[in-house]
Amino acid sequence: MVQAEAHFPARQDVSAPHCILAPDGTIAAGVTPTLSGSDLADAMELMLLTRMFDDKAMRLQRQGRFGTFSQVRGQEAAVTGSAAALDPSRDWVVPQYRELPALLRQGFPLEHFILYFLGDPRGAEVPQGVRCLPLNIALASQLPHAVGLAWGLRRQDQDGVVLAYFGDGASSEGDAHEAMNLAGILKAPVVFLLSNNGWAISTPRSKQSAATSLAARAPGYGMPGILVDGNDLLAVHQVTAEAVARARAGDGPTLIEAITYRVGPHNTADDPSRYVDPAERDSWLGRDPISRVEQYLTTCGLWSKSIAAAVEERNRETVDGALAAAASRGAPTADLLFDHLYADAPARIRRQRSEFTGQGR
Amino acid sequence: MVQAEAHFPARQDVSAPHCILAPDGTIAAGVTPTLSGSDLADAMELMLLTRMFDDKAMRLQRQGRFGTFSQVRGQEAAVTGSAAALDPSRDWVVPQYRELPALLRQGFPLEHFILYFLGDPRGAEVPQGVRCLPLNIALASQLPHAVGLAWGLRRQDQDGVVLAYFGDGASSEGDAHEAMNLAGILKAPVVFLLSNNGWAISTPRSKQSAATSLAARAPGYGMPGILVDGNDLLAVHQVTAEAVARARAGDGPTLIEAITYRVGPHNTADDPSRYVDPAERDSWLGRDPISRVEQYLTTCGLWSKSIAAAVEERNRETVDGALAAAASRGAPTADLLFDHLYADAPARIRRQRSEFTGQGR
Amino acid sequence: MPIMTMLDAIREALTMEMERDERVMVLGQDVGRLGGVFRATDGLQDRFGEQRVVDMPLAEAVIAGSALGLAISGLIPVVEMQFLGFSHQAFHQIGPHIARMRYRSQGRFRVPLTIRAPFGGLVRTPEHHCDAYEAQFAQFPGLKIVMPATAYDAKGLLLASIRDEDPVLFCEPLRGYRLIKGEVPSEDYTVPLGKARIACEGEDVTIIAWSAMVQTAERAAAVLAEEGISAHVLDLRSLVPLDVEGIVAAVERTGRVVIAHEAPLTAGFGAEIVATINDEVFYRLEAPVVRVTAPDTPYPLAGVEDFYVPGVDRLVAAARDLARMAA
Amino acid sequence: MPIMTMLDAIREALTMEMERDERVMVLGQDVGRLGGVFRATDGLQDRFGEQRVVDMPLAEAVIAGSALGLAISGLIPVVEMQFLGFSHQAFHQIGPHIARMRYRSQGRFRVPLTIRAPFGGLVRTPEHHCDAYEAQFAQFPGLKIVMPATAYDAKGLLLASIRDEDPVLFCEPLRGYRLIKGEVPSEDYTVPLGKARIACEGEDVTIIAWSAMVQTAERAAAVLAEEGISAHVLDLRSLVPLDVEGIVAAVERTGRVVIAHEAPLTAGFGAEIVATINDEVFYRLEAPVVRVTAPDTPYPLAGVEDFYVPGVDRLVAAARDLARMAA
Ligand SMILES: Cc1ncc(C[n+]2csc(CCOP(=O)(O)OP(=O)(O)O)c2C)c(N)n1
Ligand SMILES: Cc1ncc(C[n+]2csc(CCOP(=O)(O)OP(=O)(O)O)c2C)c(N)n1
Ligand SMILES: [Mg+2]
Ligand SMILES: [Mg+2]
Repeated sequence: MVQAEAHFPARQDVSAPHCILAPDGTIAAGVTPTLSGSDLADAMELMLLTRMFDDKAMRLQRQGRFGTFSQVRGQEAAVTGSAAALDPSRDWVVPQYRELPALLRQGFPLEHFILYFLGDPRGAEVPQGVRCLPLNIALASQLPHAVGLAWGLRRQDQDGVVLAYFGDGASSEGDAHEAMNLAGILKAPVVFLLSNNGWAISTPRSKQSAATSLAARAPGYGMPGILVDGNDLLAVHQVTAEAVARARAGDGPTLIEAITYRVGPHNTADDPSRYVDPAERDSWLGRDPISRVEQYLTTCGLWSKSIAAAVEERNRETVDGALAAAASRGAPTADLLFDHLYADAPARIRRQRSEFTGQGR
Repeated sequence: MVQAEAHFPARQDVSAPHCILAPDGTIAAGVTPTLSGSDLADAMELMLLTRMFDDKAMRLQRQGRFGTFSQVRGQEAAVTGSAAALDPSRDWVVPQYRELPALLRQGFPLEHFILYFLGDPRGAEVPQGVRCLPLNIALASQLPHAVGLAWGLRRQDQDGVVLAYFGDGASSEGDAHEAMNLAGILKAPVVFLLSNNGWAISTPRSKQSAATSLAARAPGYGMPGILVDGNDLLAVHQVTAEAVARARAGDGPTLIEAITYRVGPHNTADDPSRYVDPAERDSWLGRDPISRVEQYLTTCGLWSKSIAAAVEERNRETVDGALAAAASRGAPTADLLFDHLYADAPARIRRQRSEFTGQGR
Repeated sequence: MPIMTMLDAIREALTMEMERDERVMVLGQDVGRLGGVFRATDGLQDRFGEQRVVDMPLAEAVIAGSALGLAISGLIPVVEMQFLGFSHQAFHQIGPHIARMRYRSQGRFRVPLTIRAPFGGLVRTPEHHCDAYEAQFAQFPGLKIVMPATAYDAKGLLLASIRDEDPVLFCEPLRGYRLIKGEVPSEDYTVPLGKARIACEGEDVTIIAWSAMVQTAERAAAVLAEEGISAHVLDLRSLVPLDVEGIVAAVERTGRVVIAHEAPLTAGFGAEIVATINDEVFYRLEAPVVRVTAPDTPYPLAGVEDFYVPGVDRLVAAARDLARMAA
Repeated sequence: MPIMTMLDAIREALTMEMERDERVMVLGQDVGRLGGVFRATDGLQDRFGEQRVVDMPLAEAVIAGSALGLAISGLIPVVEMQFLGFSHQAFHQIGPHIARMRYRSQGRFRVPLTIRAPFGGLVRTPEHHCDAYEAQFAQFPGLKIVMPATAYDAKGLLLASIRDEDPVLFCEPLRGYRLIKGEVPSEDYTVPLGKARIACEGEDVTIIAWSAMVQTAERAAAVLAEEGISAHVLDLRSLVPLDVEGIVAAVERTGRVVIAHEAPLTAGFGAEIVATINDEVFYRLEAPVVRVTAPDTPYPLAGVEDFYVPGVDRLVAAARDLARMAA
């Protein structure tokens, strides 16, 4: 049903999304993965980093020391594998809110991510040189931005590509339609990465659309649609790298649907026991995206207990360092209501700033 | 590319939409049209009526005696053929603004249509028992209403079907996506009739979407998509009748793309000479939907000069009668700002009513 | 009488009305199995079935727009917008269509539709979850806007809203869901739309507020009382219809007025109240009306929201200054 | 100096700025080959090419939202919303994203984006084409709202808006496109945002207006002058930033104020001006401020729009009553 253009590998079987690395960590003989060597090791380290961070932040949240946030747990391969296909020195990431690995790979500081979820506006700062847009809570509204950004790069003869993330829930929004349709018209260099994790809070994918696959939307926008096993780092990387190459070559956008699963709660405020079938969840725990890579790396001789320990050590330093850096920033002040709202604030705002920063509540 | 469900006739070749009545008025041997006899004659009469009205209203508009409006000229078969598949005693029409034949067939008074375009709010009244929603100017916003209405009928165990019209332009709006997706989920008894007339004001279909066909959107909503020659009354009727039957049987919605052409200006304020290629327009004039039926009816012995004269006479009476009735309503008053806004107007509105109706401008 | 949270009162109203009138349907994101992200619809799907309590796809425009179609078909939809902030995605449906369909069809189609939408700050939610956009909706003729501040009113106003023949935007204060509690009769009762409530009687200065800000005003009144200043608190309950008589009476009583709201100052609904007072009771003002509002900046991240939402201190300071001002 | 219509002045500003700065792009429905449904962009595509003058699909949210992306990439988009009424389809992009992206990225992304949108009545257009929704946008912190009333200002304010580092909603009066004419210098000039203009000096009563309503106010002033009443007309030019000093000076001058706008009364921007006057210059008022506005009903079909939009008569009557009132 999903029809790809002739020159583009067709992977359109909804029942069996494209897969390279089987759940048992083996790959078919004769297949050469597009992600290997130190790039693969880096991707593994990044997935472990965000897994560690997810755990840590959840613990802190339970103690009231971190804000409401959404873990990427279980979806690391979909996010990391796709982001690893980018060149952060020219390509952009446009996130929803569940894509920490992609942000980190682009160079967005973990410290900012932490500050943001501590409720500090300074955490929203996208540092100069980091090619990503801010976290986006209003679902699908980031997709028009992504298309415009990609269009603007092309207009200015830059060869960057934009990788835009959205969820199965977000795919139902009008903005998703309008953005994909415009991207098709403009042949904008954008890759739409739809993380189909089975849920939008408590709403299952089956209630989100009667379409057999969401990638089936692509022909309606004149672009190829690809289904991929979202828990297979190598497959996600491969299809994204191909889509990025097409986009860079001026051949237009691609819609990639990565089939994955949200193994945890929607966010720290959610109680999935009210609506998730534990058997379904457990079956997905058995398809963990990280252990698959671990087994494969081990087979390749690139992973061992000692390497794992060193990685864990580095990651712990990163997490602890970022938490410490965020903590050291000091409490946010009322000035942060006003900073960066206008280039040149009107008089009324300037007056309000002096009133509001002169007093607390 | 457009994939229909197994039990539904597949007519998915974009280059050759489904056609029964050839431009020369012949039909293939052995085909039994679904529209015939007096129903076919009625449809012909209706198309001639709105053609006559289009001409008349355009002349009046040029004299400043009618408001800005959009003719259905050249698209009569797409609108009439689809509406003729409905049972007005239980089915509904949800119009955009270019579907006069469908409104009339449902029983909406031509007098009201005239009043509306004279700027009289009383023309907006949908009489009791007439199953259509008001004309809709805000593009695609009628589609969510259509889905809700269809859903509501089903919920109340009524077997009505909703036929919702929209244009190739409107298909780009987020509302079109959200509505079709919801209809698919609910299996709502609604038929989406996309009149692809090649233009959205000056914007050609090619700039509206990179999709080869707009019917290709249907699989993305889990519904069948059908391409039909929109200037072929019989083919439009057939595919709509099938879609209505499916909807009535509880098998869900259908998207029908009727390929037609806007042979006139977008509306009376438009100057298409700025953007339309006259050769393209002329080629479509040669595919007129009415003369095709005329030739066919003649062959069948159901049309003749005298029948044509009688029909013209009846239609002229209808048009003149409606114009006279509209003219006899008297000038609209300031009360019409307030009538029917609330069931029970708040005090502030009641006060404003007395202020505004006490004085003119 | 049972003591209930505002959330329980809302759920009770929904339950009672679904029980009483089988045309009533509840639809929205996550309202079914989950019972809504705040549990306002908890248990409704078990009780009334999947046909009447419907989990909708993530698409606000069609949630609102299809509810309009349901109303036209003869049903009585109660929509839950997960947050008022996301009603912007349905803005073009709510104002130009839902609020106008009766007018646009010249009375043929009634639209007894209610949109429930939580809003308001101080509960550490993410972006767009707190914004108080009520004034934007007040420019939509045909739409009523209801703003309960107590558990009692939440039930009575919601029942009145659902039964109203015209569309109602029913805004629920997020921070009041569990914190605002009060006596709520278990029987069926309605509170009329368009009638303000005197939350607290006083003689020196009037504080006009709605939704959760009424509680802040009551706390401010308590602080002011200790200082010997008697504050009169008027809870508007609905912005449209606006209880102009109730406002006039409250202004006449004290001659000094503070208006408090969570939305930014400029073009907030406070401006309309100042203008209404100017229109109706100007000569009884002993001092300019004072608006205590958020600044003209976006609702910020949680770490600085305490600076943003007007608190007791700012209300007290404004009321005190007014009360002490020579007439 | 050449005499130009407002429409020509707008086109000239667009042309000059596209000539001067090649980052400037124009995008919207039918802006290319057709030159816009009102011809504001006529000839631009021929001159600057299809890359810089772009016909967009019929989808307002992505027109606005992709323009934000263009701005982030370093370009300067000028969007034409075919009608302000359809900006509701993009409301969730304009307020929560375009107006906030600078803030949301803590200064990283500048948004020098202008949205041009015609609005306003009395030109016999269909539904949703005339509605004056400016007050709804005034609740979006970060967005400037510009409202030219003359051909001179249309050019100078549009150049200033496009050059502004922050997003601007530039509202153009439909009935002024061809009817409003005036001297327009052919050179490059800007009119600063946030500075009101005295359209007509007077001593007895001040009329505050914006956009096409300024012309109605000037006509009313002429009628009043015949009656011996001297009206002062203040053209706000922009609602955000609001020229509070200019308003204060105008109120101080006459002590009596009429505010005129095409939008409905309740929560219209007139309310903010009453409230601002109340805040800043209350004690100089000799009488309550009077709002002359549309009623709280939807913009109607053309046959009754003359009853709806405030006309010279209603302005004259209001100003006359005020001027004759004892202080
Ligand atoms: C426009 C909008 N509507 C509603 C919400 C509330 N909400 C937050 S997350 C969420 C579910 C999102 O599902 P999906 O897009 O699949 O992303 P996931 O959380 O599964 O990664 C909802 C409804 C929102 N943030 N934005
Ligand atoms: C939401 C919205 N945006 C813009 C317009 C202005 N407009 C009126 S008709 C039109 C083109 C419609 O094209 P299409 O849907 O193909 O219908 P057609 O006129 O061809 O029948 C446009 C842009 C509108 N009415 N509504
Ligand atoms: Mg999801
Ligand atoms: Mg069209």
